Amino acid sequence: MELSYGAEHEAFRREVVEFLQTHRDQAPGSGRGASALAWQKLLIAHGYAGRTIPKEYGGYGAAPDILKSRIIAEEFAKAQVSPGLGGQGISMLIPTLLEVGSEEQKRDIIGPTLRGERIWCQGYSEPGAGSDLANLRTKADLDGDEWVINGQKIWTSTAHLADWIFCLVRTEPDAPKHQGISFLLFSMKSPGIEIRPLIDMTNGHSFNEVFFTDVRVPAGQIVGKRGEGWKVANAILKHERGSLADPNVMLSRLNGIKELMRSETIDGRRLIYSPVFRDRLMRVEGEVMAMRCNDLRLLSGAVNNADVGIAGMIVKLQTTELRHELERLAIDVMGEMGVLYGEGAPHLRGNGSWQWNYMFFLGLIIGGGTSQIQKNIIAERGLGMPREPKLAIG
Amino acid sequence: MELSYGAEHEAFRREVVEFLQTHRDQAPGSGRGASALAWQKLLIAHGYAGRTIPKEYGGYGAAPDILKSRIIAEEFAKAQVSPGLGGQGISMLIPTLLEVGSEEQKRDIIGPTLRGERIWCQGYSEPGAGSDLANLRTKADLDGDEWVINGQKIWTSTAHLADWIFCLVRTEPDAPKHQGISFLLFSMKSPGIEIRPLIDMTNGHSFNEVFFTDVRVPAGQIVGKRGEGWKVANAILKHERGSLADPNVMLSRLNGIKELMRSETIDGRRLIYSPVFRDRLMRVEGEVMAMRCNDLRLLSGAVNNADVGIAGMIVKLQTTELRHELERLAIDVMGEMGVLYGEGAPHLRGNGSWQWNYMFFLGLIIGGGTSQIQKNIIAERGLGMPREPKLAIG
Amino acid sequence: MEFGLSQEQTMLQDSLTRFLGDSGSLARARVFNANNEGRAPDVLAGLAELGVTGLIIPEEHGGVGLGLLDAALVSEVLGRHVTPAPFIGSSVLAPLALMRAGSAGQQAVWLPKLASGAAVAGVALSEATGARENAGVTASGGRLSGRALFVIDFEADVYVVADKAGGLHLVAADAKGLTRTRLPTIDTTRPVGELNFDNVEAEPLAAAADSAAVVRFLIDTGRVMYAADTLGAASAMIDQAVAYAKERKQFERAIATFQAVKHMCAEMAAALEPCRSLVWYAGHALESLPAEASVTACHAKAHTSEVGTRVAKTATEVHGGMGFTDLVGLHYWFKRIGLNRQMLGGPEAVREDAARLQALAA
Amino acid sequence: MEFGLSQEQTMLQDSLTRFLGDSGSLARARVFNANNEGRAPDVLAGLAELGVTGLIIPEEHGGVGLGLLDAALVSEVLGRHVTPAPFIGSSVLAPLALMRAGSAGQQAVWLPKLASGAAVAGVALSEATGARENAGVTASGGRLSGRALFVIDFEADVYVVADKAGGLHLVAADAKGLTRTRLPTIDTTRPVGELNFDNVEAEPLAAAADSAAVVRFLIDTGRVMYAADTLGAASAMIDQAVAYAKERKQFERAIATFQAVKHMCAEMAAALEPCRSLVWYAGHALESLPAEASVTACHAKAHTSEVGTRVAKTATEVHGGMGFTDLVGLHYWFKRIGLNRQMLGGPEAVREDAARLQALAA
Repeated sequence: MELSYGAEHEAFRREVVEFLQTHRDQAPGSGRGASALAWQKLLIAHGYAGRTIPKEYGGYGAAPDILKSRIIAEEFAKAQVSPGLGGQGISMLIPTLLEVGSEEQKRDIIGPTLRGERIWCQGYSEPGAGSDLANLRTKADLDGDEWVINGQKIWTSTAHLADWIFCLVRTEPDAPKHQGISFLLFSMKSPGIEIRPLIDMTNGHSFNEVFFTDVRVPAGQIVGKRGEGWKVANAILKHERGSLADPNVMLSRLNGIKELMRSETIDGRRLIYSPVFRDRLMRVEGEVMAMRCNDLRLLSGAVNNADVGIAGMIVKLQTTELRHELERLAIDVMGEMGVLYGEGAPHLRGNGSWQWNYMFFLGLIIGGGTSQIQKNIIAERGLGMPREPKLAIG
Repeated sequence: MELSYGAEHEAFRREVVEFLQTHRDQAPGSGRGASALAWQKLLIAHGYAGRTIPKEYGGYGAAPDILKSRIIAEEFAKAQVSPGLGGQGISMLIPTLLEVGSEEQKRDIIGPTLRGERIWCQGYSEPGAGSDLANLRTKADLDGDEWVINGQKIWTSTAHLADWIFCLVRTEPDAPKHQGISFLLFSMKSPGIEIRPLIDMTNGHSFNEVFFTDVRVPAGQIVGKRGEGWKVANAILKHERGSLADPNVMLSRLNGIKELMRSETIDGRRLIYSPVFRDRLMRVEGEVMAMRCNDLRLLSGAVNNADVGIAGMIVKLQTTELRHELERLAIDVMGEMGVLYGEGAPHLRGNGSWQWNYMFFLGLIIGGGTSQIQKNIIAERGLGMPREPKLAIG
Repeated sequence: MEFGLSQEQTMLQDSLTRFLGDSGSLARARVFNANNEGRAPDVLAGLAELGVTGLIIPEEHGGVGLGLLDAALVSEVLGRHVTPAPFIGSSVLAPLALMRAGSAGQQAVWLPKLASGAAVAGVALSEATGARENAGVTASGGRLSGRALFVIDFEADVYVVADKAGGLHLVAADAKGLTRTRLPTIDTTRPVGELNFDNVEAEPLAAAADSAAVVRFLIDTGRVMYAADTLGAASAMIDQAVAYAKERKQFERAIATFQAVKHMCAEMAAALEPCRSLVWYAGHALESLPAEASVTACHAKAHTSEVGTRVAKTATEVHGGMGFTDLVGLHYWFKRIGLNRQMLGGPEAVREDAARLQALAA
Repeated sequence: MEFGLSQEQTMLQDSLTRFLGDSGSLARARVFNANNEGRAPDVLAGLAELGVTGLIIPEEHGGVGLGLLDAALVSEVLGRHVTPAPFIGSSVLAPLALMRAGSAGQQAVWLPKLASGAAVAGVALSEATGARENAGVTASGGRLSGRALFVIDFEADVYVVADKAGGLHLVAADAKGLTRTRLPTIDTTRPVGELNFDNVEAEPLAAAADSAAVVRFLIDTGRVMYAADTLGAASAMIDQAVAYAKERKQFERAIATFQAVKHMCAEMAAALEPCRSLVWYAGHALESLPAEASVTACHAKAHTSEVGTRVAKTATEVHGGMGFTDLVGLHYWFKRIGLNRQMLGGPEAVREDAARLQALAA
């Protein structure tokens, strides 16, 4: 058990801290304006963004080092400075292309995407293909040297901001359902694309529905071969280590509740003196602490290439439920104050973030594999329990 | 909404109270001694036992009146006087015979059973037939005019005290599984019966395993026809209204916790002043109250022949879980004191009943249809959700 | 012995259900939300026609003269339909305050207006159940100062206001020195708000021998009404979840055939069904079993809130991603349950009250 | 950076597992229970041979000189095998008390005996975490009076006793005026008991500058050890439930194919797995992260107890009726978890302690 990062990495941490002190004035706020793009370039140049992406594709070209990545994330978070651009192009398409893209795709696409010059959205989910993603129906027919795409996608975050989409479509309607899918890339400016905002229960617009009507895409804009789209989409899954929720965020939310309990009163009495809420707080703190330790174990397992059993498999299930529970506690602590919501609402605490997260994390419990799917996975892959038997009728 | 029982029934209640005042000195303690049998006779004569069983079969012969039955139960409980003999002969076999027994069976069996002269045990469950009871394997082959029984039963309560058994056996091995079963009656003194105590987690001996080796039973000792045993065993199910747990018992246990919290101390401070335990107590009280109201609704529905939706279907699931939870609260309130167990243990509270019930109600969560089976029933029969599709392989 | 609804009570729920169903409950709530309406005159008119606004008001004042159990049954139906209309404040608590503590003259002025829906009354009671931000109203010489938060049925013509000393007052919405601020909440179907009193003229409701007891009764009654609203909203969510599960296919089968989904639905139904009996009992107890009324009201509110919160989450999960969107609008029910949970005291506060009432707390 | 077990630590767990597996852990516990043995000399001898009794005792006193994380790992394995042997008291807390507060002479007398298993030490610490029945021990002029409840590893030759003032004492089991009473509990694998002191001669453990701090450290350490025991017992229950579900058939299929059963198992595993990391961290913190040690120990104890209790119930349910019987003996684990939950403070008490340590409580 050795929880320090060691001398080399502590030296690296000092470098990062120094960089942040020197350059933090240049850091942008939110959004993707010119300053954000400039900041991204600076980060790439220093290896704080695109760190392990080869130089020839526009990255920094460092060898993978999980601890250094973690240090970068920690220090940027601590300094409350933008860690550079995110989004599904950077987090999902680039790793996919690195894994299975053609040399030309890597050269043409990774650089602009990494620098934020091309914004992507992801076209996977469909109304009829949620937990059962392979059931997707959006189809692409080859007409000469063009695909003609018809169908609908949903949960397309940033579709309204994106330049391009990476999209799963059914190209071989007669093949078994996992084998008839292809992975296409095309411009969101293509004629025949309609984007409708998908308002969610937070009143927010984080997602969209996207409709395709005879959208024409050059035949070459495919990653992998025809019918290999399922494999392509899953190519990067093996790199995931279940670290959906940063436990440090959870910790800072927890501290937020402590603050609330110190300031919030009922009949003039501060809520920190309510033993019942304090007990709930400590319960949540214990769970947060356990998930932090679990995360340390995962990090260490990744660094040392050690087996961590089911510790990774459970993260999504446990953290989304825990966050939802944590935010709910804050609402209960506030009582009637806790139901206030909406920009500029009088007396609003934390800018409405408690209710927002309470609802958003219910969305995350569902999204990206519902809790039911997660439990199936844990039971089957983690505990070696049998899959459900096949049905008599299909 | 009219919660009084009305004039006629209140008059009946006064009769019961008066009976209890007059005769309570004759009431026996526990066990089945001579005084218990005499008491049972007295109760039958007054219509407080065997109330609706026809006179010709040894009962009192009154018309069914749910409220009167409830009043009898309430007043005997309140007076803490034995309500007469119970057991599976009286609670299950007699109603079954009344429903589907032959005239001869009714005349021969009901009277002695009701009077406590013949004690019965029930042979339904088997090691391989729990939730899936129809899967039972104990077989009876007809050899001349005798059945020859081989196999094993489990969960046979009172087998060690019983004179006779009513037993489900497979008589038609080639029939579909629900149609190959017969319902036999035979003496527990028959050669070839071995009884092994089945010790449970409470350390108690409430159940047994019973082994049959070439047990010979006259062919006529069958209820219903050959192969109709499943129907016979289920004949009385339609009378059940899900009132497994008397909510008044739950209430008295709840009051027991309040007493505990008033007397139990930690660092000299009475636990009634612990807001955290008090909150748990009030939570449980709210649930107990809800189940009491649900029971009132069931009672009223039975009296007035009114539809009560799923209110009956949920009783087993909710009350067993709630009782387990309630007993657990008491243990937590006592802290280290709560783990004491065993006859004569120093400092033992409530004669060990808290731990005993905590464990026993876990048994009841499982027994008589696990919580999983209960949920299936609620979903399918209560909410109209489809049954699980058939499997491809059987 | 009859623990259940009378034929009249069932008919009351049915006719209200028909009206709200006909007017498209979710659609109406959406419009109410989108337009940020303070009142929905069409809904209010319909409720008045059905006698809902005058439900508990005596016939001589133009009402129907029914009881508080009936009011709870109406509250349930309104919750079930996420109805954007005043009720708990304007049609239950305010009339009750007038009937129990108002003079004959005050009753004669206000009860007919409330019964007909010509006026809406807000109720400022939150501070009597636990004041946030040290809010509270003080009465002095017939005038009120201070502030009241989380006023029920806020878009009103007149307010019933509880002061810190247990007194009750009537204040006109346009009274001089009164500042009104809407407080936007998650639940967009029922406006709540804040009243600031700067030496505002008020009319005391002073006919009761024990005004504090009337306030207590208003709190008990309000808690039962919120419990009933949650009961209705939660049972609507279960119905929607079951229907969706039967419809929605994944992996080539209706998700209702998955044991996990079935059990989620069964657990919701099993937990909620006893709440129905508890709410009935609590509604009945308010007028018929005074010794039990307060404790029962606490438990109805707390327990139904806890179950409702669980149902709201689980029913959303059964809907998968759709439950999270505005497309099916399930969140209207989710949020209604969320508001009900906190109004007149969250579960922890209400349970502590139940303990105090039984002399279990210090 | 390495958050995980070293090769030596894994080997320690493996060799102990082999020994306990070989000696048939459940069978041994059954015999211990049936015979109402106070000690199981064969088990104790085996543990001594493996170095478990002297695990944390310095090599110069005949021990192995390992740390408290190692002790937690051993505790986990003992819980996993419901081992009927002293450990938390005799091999962890008592040596720790001697090492931190004993004189060189006291250490020289007792540590070798404890290390070799020649002596067993009980520990009376319960009153320092919350006294039941106003129990407690007072020291005066080198003599003890009063009583101590829930003494850990009760069947002992010598006792480490904490008095009300934060002092620690050594008392011989056969000291004059000492009355010992076994307290039968649900868990028949580890005897606890009561000590009554009538002016009993005692030897102070007085070498520490701050004896109360040592007592605090003993409590923290004990809590982590009980958490680890629960972790082991609960993970054994999950393994048994999964194995049983794969084996047991109902409705012509293994019950492991039912989604409800799979999800019960998945929920248990998902809840318990983070406890493993938490227990490791808490074990590590005891000696390496003093600023965090106490709070982490509280959370490890409370959270693991809560999860353990849920696992104990669910794993029993997965076993159906069998889980309730003595036939599979699953209840040995159930009860071990039940005892661990309450020792040195139940979850509520321990969480309140965690709040106080962070200055969150009054």
